[in-house]
Amino acid sequence: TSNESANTAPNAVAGGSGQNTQPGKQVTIGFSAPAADHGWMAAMTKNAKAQADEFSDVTFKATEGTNDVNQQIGQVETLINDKVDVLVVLPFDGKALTEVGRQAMDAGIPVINLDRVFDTPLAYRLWIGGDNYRMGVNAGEYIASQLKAKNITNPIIGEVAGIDSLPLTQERSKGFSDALAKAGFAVGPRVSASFTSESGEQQTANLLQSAPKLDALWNHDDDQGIGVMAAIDSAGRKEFVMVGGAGSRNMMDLIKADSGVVKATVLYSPSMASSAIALARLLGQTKGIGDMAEHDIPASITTYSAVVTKENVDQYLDVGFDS
Amino acid sequence: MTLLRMAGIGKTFPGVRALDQVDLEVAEGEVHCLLGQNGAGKSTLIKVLAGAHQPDDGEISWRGARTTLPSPVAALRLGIATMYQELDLVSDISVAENVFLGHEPARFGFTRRRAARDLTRTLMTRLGHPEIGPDREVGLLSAAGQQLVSMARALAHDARLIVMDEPTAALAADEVDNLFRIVGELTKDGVAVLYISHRLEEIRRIGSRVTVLKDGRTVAANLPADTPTADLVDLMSGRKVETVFPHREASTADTTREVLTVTGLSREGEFRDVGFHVRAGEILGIAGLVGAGRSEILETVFGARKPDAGHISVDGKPVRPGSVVAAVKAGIGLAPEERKAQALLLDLPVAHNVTLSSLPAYSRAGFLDRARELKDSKTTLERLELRPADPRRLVAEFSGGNQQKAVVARWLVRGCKVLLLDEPTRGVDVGARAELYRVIHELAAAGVAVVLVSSEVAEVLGLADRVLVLRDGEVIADRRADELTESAVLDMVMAGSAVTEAAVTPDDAPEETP
Amino acid sequence: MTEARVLDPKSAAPQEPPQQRRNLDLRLTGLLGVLVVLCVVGYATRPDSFLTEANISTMLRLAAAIGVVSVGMTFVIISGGIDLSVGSIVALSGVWMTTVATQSYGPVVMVLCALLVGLGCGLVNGVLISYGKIVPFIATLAMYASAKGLAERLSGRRTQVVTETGFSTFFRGDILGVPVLIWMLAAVFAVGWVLLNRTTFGRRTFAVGGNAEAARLAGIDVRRHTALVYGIAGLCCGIAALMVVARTTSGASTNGMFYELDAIAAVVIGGTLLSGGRGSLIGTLIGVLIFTVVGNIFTQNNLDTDIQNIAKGVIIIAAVLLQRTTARRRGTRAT
Amino acid sequence: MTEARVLDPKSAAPQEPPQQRRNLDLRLTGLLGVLVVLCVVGYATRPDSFLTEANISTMLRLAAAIGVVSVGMTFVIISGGIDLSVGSIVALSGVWMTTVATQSYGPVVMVLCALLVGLGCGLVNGVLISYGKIVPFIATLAMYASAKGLAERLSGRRTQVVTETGFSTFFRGDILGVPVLIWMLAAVFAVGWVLLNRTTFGRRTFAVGGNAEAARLAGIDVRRHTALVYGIAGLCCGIAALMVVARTTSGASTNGMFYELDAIAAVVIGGTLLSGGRGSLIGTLIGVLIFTVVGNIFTQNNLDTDIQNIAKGVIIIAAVLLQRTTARRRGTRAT
Ligand SMILES: Nc1ncnc2c1ncn2[C@@H]1O[C@H](COP(=O)(O)OP(=O)(O)OP(=O)(O)O)[C@@H](O)[C@H]1O
Ligand SMILES: Nc1ncnc2c1ncn2[C@@H]1O[C@H](COP(=O)(O)OP(=O)(O)OP(=O)(O)O)[C@@H](O)[C@H]1O
Ligand SMILES: [Mg+2]
Ligand SMILES: [Mg+2]
Repeated sequence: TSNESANTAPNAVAGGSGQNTQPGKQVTIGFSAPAADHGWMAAMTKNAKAQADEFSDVTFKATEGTNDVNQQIGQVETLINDKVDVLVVLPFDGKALTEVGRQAMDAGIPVINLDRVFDTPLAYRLWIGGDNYRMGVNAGEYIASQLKAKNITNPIIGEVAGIDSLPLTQERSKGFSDALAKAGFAVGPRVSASFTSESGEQQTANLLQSAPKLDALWNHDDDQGIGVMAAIDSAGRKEFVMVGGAGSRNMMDLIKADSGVVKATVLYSPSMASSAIALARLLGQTKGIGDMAEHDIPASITTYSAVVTKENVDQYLDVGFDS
Repeated sequence: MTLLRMAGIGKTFPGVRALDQVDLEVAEGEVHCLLGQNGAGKSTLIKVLAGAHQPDDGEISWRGARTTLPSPVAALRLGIATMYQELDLVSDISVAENVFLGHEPARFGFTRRRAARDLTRTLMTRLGHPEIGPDREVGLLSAAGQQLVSMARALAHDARLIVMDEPTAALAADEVDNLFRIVGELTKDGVAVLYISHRLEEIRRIGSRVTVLKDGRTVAANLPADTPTADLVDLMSGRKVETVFPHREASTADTTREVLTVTGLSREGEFRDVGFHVRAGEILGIAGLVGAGRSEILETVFGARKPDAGHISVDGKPVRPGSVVAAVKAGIGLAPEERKAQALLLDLPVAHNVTLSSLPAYSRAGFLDRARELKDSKTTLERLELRPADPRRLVAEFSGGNQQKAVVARWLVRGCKVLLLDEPTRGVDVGARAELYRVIHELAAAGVAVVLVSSEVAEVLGLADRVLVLRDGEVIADRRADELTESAVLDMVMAGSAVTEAAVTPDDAPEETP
Repeated sequence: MTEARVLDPKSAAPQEPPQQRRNLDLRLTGLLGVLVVLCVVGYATRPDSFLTEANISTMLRLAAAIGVVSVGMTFVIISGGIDLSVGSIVALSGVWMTTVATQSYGPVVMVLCALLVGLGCGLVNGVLISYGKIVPFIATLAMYASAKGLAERLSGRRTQVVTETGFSTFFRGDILGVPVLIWMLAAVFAVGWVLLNRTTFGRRTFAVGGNAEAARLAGIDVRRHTALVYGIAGLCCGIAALMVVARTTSGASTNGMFYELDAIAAVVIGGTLLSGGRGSLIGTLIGVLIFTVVGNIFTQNNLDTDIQNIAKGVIIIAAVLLQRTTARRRGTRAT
Repeated sequence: MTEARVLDPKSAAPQEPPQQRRNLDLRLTGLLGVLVVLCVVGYATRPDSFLTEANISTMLRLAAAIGVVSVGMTFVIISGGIDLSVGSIVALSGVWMTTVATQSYGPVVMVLCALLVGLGCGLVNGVLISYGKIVPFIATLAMYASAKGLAERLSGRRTQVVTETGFSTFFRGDILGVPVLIWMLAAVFAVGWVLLNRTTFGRRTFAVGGNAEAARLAGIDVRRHTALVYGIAGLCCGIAALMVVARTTSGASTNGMFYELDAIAAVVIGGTLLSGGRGSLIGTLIGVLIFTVVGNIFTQNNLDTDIQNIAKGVIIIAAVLLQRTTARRRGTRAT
């Protein structure tokens, strides 16, 4: 659980070997992200900072996280005014921050667009992020295979989504229902929580009431997952298979223990923030990635949403974040 | 010529038939007086006339033509301006803004502030109070000052009929004269005045005709102003009421014991070096003009204001200054001047208002004994003739005079050693007033030290044993009441102001114009 | 000009029944009507599951935390104030009681910790407002920001999982077949009701909210009373924190989000005047239940969030219009 | 009665210093002091960048949208109301004007659309409150939910990107070297100030907020006035929506989040009484700037969010205490 791992070092660190670890030119990296109001987002910010601390040649400037795009634009502008060398921006809403990203690029500051994607590649030098659609697909496929294995023909499949008005939630849900449709299944009761354990608990409690019997449940986000688990626990339900999302340490521990409904989680790892900082430094020092033939850093990197199950969980424990 | 005729007016509030078949007729250029006990329906009637309430039945005609008054604007347009009983001013804004509220001088929607200010200055000067500047904040004026602003507003409307609901309740003698002078000027111009007051002598001074309401009905209309007081009272209350001050029973308490001692009390800009003492069973009256600082002194003794200097003690024990809690603990009670702002919880039942200062006595371990609370409140309300004497009714639903009685009732229930009464009879009708006087005497007889502030000099002299005369925040005389006369007191309080000969006692000639 | 005339002076106005009680009752009846209508809708749309024992228990447990917070909020609003910090205090109390250091002392200390943190924050609010003379909106807004920041700092923004099993076993359990949370909700409401309606403290709360100056001149220590009222609200937040932690088996700085809005809405829907001096805890309880039932119906019928939002707005207006009896009565004064 | 007073109107009549004005000035000076202190702190910690033209322009453009919303909120609060729906209205106006259908009509229609949607929502609020007699808190809470839901539905929860270049070019551009957004902020403040302080409409707003019953008896159509005040607030939201869309080049249902709290906080910090009847737009402007500067200082100095929250609470309290002159003046009565 998070309490046990509270004192352990940042779990995901990039750029551990090779020539690129040698100190180079001093680089100032500006970082802007939404409010670190839940575990995953907090892990993103924390990973970024931890990664920056690894390098003696990086000055890290993080702004106050905010969920108001107007505010975030102001902060990115402040960083531009500050003439940072590289910007790492995780926009609250990619489309809304596109213009300010462009502004930075126009001002000669390379922008690394983290996770939520800008509207045009003109606004970033590099995009690195997860694949929300694939995350849904992987969750759907895993659930479909489990149900097929049990020979269930007309399953009731629940979904606890994240904040419904975010594009990422919509993509995840779409991937999920597409994958299920491929198997001939459909999503049954669906609720949307807001990435907090409290909302996860409330929504799940209601969902479990409306579906007296479930065969499977996908929860988009392991932060709210703590609440989802609590609700399942109070309802005393264990007849279904549950799959998590994002990949928190807590959830991985549960998968490893294999004592409850949680059988898997689909990664959407905040380790991408560490990578973003490492790449930002290289951009600032105009270096490339050692193992690639290209001289330059690629324009886009998509992390893979691996499905973590009991079988492979040990391999992923290091990227599990504290929710 | 008849200006206004109201016939068969009826108005029902949930549970109360406030008006029932009321007839009223006002002629041009007359001062028509409306009389009635507390709760008779006077204020309700004038609110109907002002368009603030809609009558359930009856008809209104204005200059011979049937009309309806669906809103205050309609009434104002016809030329009916109203000074309400409960000062309906906006306390956060300036005098000028209040005077011209709703009819601001403006060009294309832009206020002409200079014009409003100048006109206000002229009006306040006409009212004899140029020192109340147009930019002053109304909430910071005394009750009398606010009454003047209300008056100025009525004048600003250039009305044909001005309705005044107890305009003198907050005024002292000199201000009353001032008001009557204005009324005289108005009627000379043919403006009619509908005048409500519980002070019958005023009616004789300025009234032309009298209409009497009782329990929401017109019981007498268009009587001459010189109808004998006894007859009027009889009509209003349906019984004979002793209008003179009741005979003092000798106090049973130890009347030599000094209960309240105040020495060297001062507050910057309000009063200086005020000292007095009140013995058990004694009634101390305080006389003075508006603004002389009487209310401030009472509030300071009560701890509601912190004195700059001075000592207060009760039964020889010093009372921590500036703390109401300490004062109440020491046995001091205050019935404040402004009942709405300072005393009443309008949204709560009367019973809760009455017991508010005595909660510990009505509770055990913090739990209320509600049955006893109701019973005692009811007894007290009945004793004060508060109508309807239903302790569960909300205070907001009572007429002005009855609300005033509820304030006094609070301290009757509490039973204190020192009772400070600031204008306790403001707005109280003749019958109930006699009752209040009797109650005050009974309290004194039971050994309570009473301090009474009243703008009616006759009341101070008639009730008090001793009188303190104040001028500009200083005590200028401290005498036995029977050594003083009304004119002597008025002379004293006005001495130093330019004329004293203009000071008029209430029994003077009915009409006077400057 | 007409002749002077004198009519019969003996006519009397009819006596009338006590107004206040009847109006309150009418208002509450209206509200209850709204709740019943909602339940009928719920039953009509999901006859199989809406009125089951399990669903009712779920709804009540959902209502528990916000219900308890609303009790405190009712006191604050009746006293003429407002408390925007309740959500943050719930978060802070929850985080504090679940930090490793606190958990190691066992369940009793955890419970005490939550209650004391809540009470403490409430009293700080109260003192700032009464002795510091800062308007409630601003003082509690400051507490909102500070308590949230402190909760984030204490928790390092991580969800603190409860490992103390005694705590979970008790608070997540049943007593006589009824969940502990529901007992707690009932108890807080009952105690709150008695305090508000049957004690001098409650009476003074109405007085302070109705007219603070009059209350002061009646000898009530308005400042101390105000401080205590916010203390009560804080304590309620502490109790709610226990409930949220029990339900989610964790404390997090994100707990209690939007509680301030939800609680104020429930209190106001319940007929308590935002300007103070008037209100009822039963109304608040019904208000809380209305919002809970609405949410449950939405989920049970699998509605989209956007439709839910639109419908929520419409339901709020409808609920108020349905219980507008009072507004009409006071119309003459308040229009 | 003194002869002198009556007979000689011009006599000395000691013209007292206008109380009200002086106090307001004192209060505003205190607030301005807070702002200056913050700027000094900003300069001291980041002498290289804080007072640069670029940073000031950034701050002002950031303040623009919330500033305009706060102007409308000031009117509402002075009139004795509250508006919780401003954020949702900003979102709805922004979404509506950026839907493909609207954008195809060109920039003028887009601008009109935002303004009309804002005005319309505001008037609905106003009508519900004044003619429907629903308390402002509840009516605007309902609008908050409904407008948000409608914005989500209209946009399909997708961010609507502005493809209309004319719009972006104008609103993201400069006039005389000053960004259009800053001109707009200045214009809205100037018009608002004149409307509030120099027209009968504005002065009546104070009266309605100070004592609605007195205003009604004075012949003011309080209900129509109230409806209009909320209309103004809605219109301001429409203007703010233009600004947000210009800044983000997109409309989204998540725009305007927490604007209600931020705007109310700025207005109240600025010295406007939440109970109505008293207030100042200049105070509101300073309030908005204080919050903007605080945020900027935090960003510039790279502070942790949790510390920022704690500090924000402390700063709010400090700002209020620093301008407490008024509270002290009224202290004698209000203690
Ligand atoms: N808004 C109201 N709701 C309910 N009852 C009311 C309301 N206003 C007045 N009443 C009732 O109507 C009756 C007449 O009241 P009104 O104020 O007209 O009396 P009044 O003659 O002006 O008395 P006073 O001399 O004390 O001012 C009273 O019984 C009062 O309680
Ligand atoms: N002639 C006046 N008319 C109206 N207001 C005045 C006048 N003179 C002074 N004031 C204002 O009234 C304040 C004091 O009035 P206050 O009512 O407290 O005095 P008071 O002696 O208690 O009179 P009363 O109780 O009869 O109204 C002064 O501070 C001043 O602002
Ligand atoms: Mg009356
Ligand atoms: Mg006085």
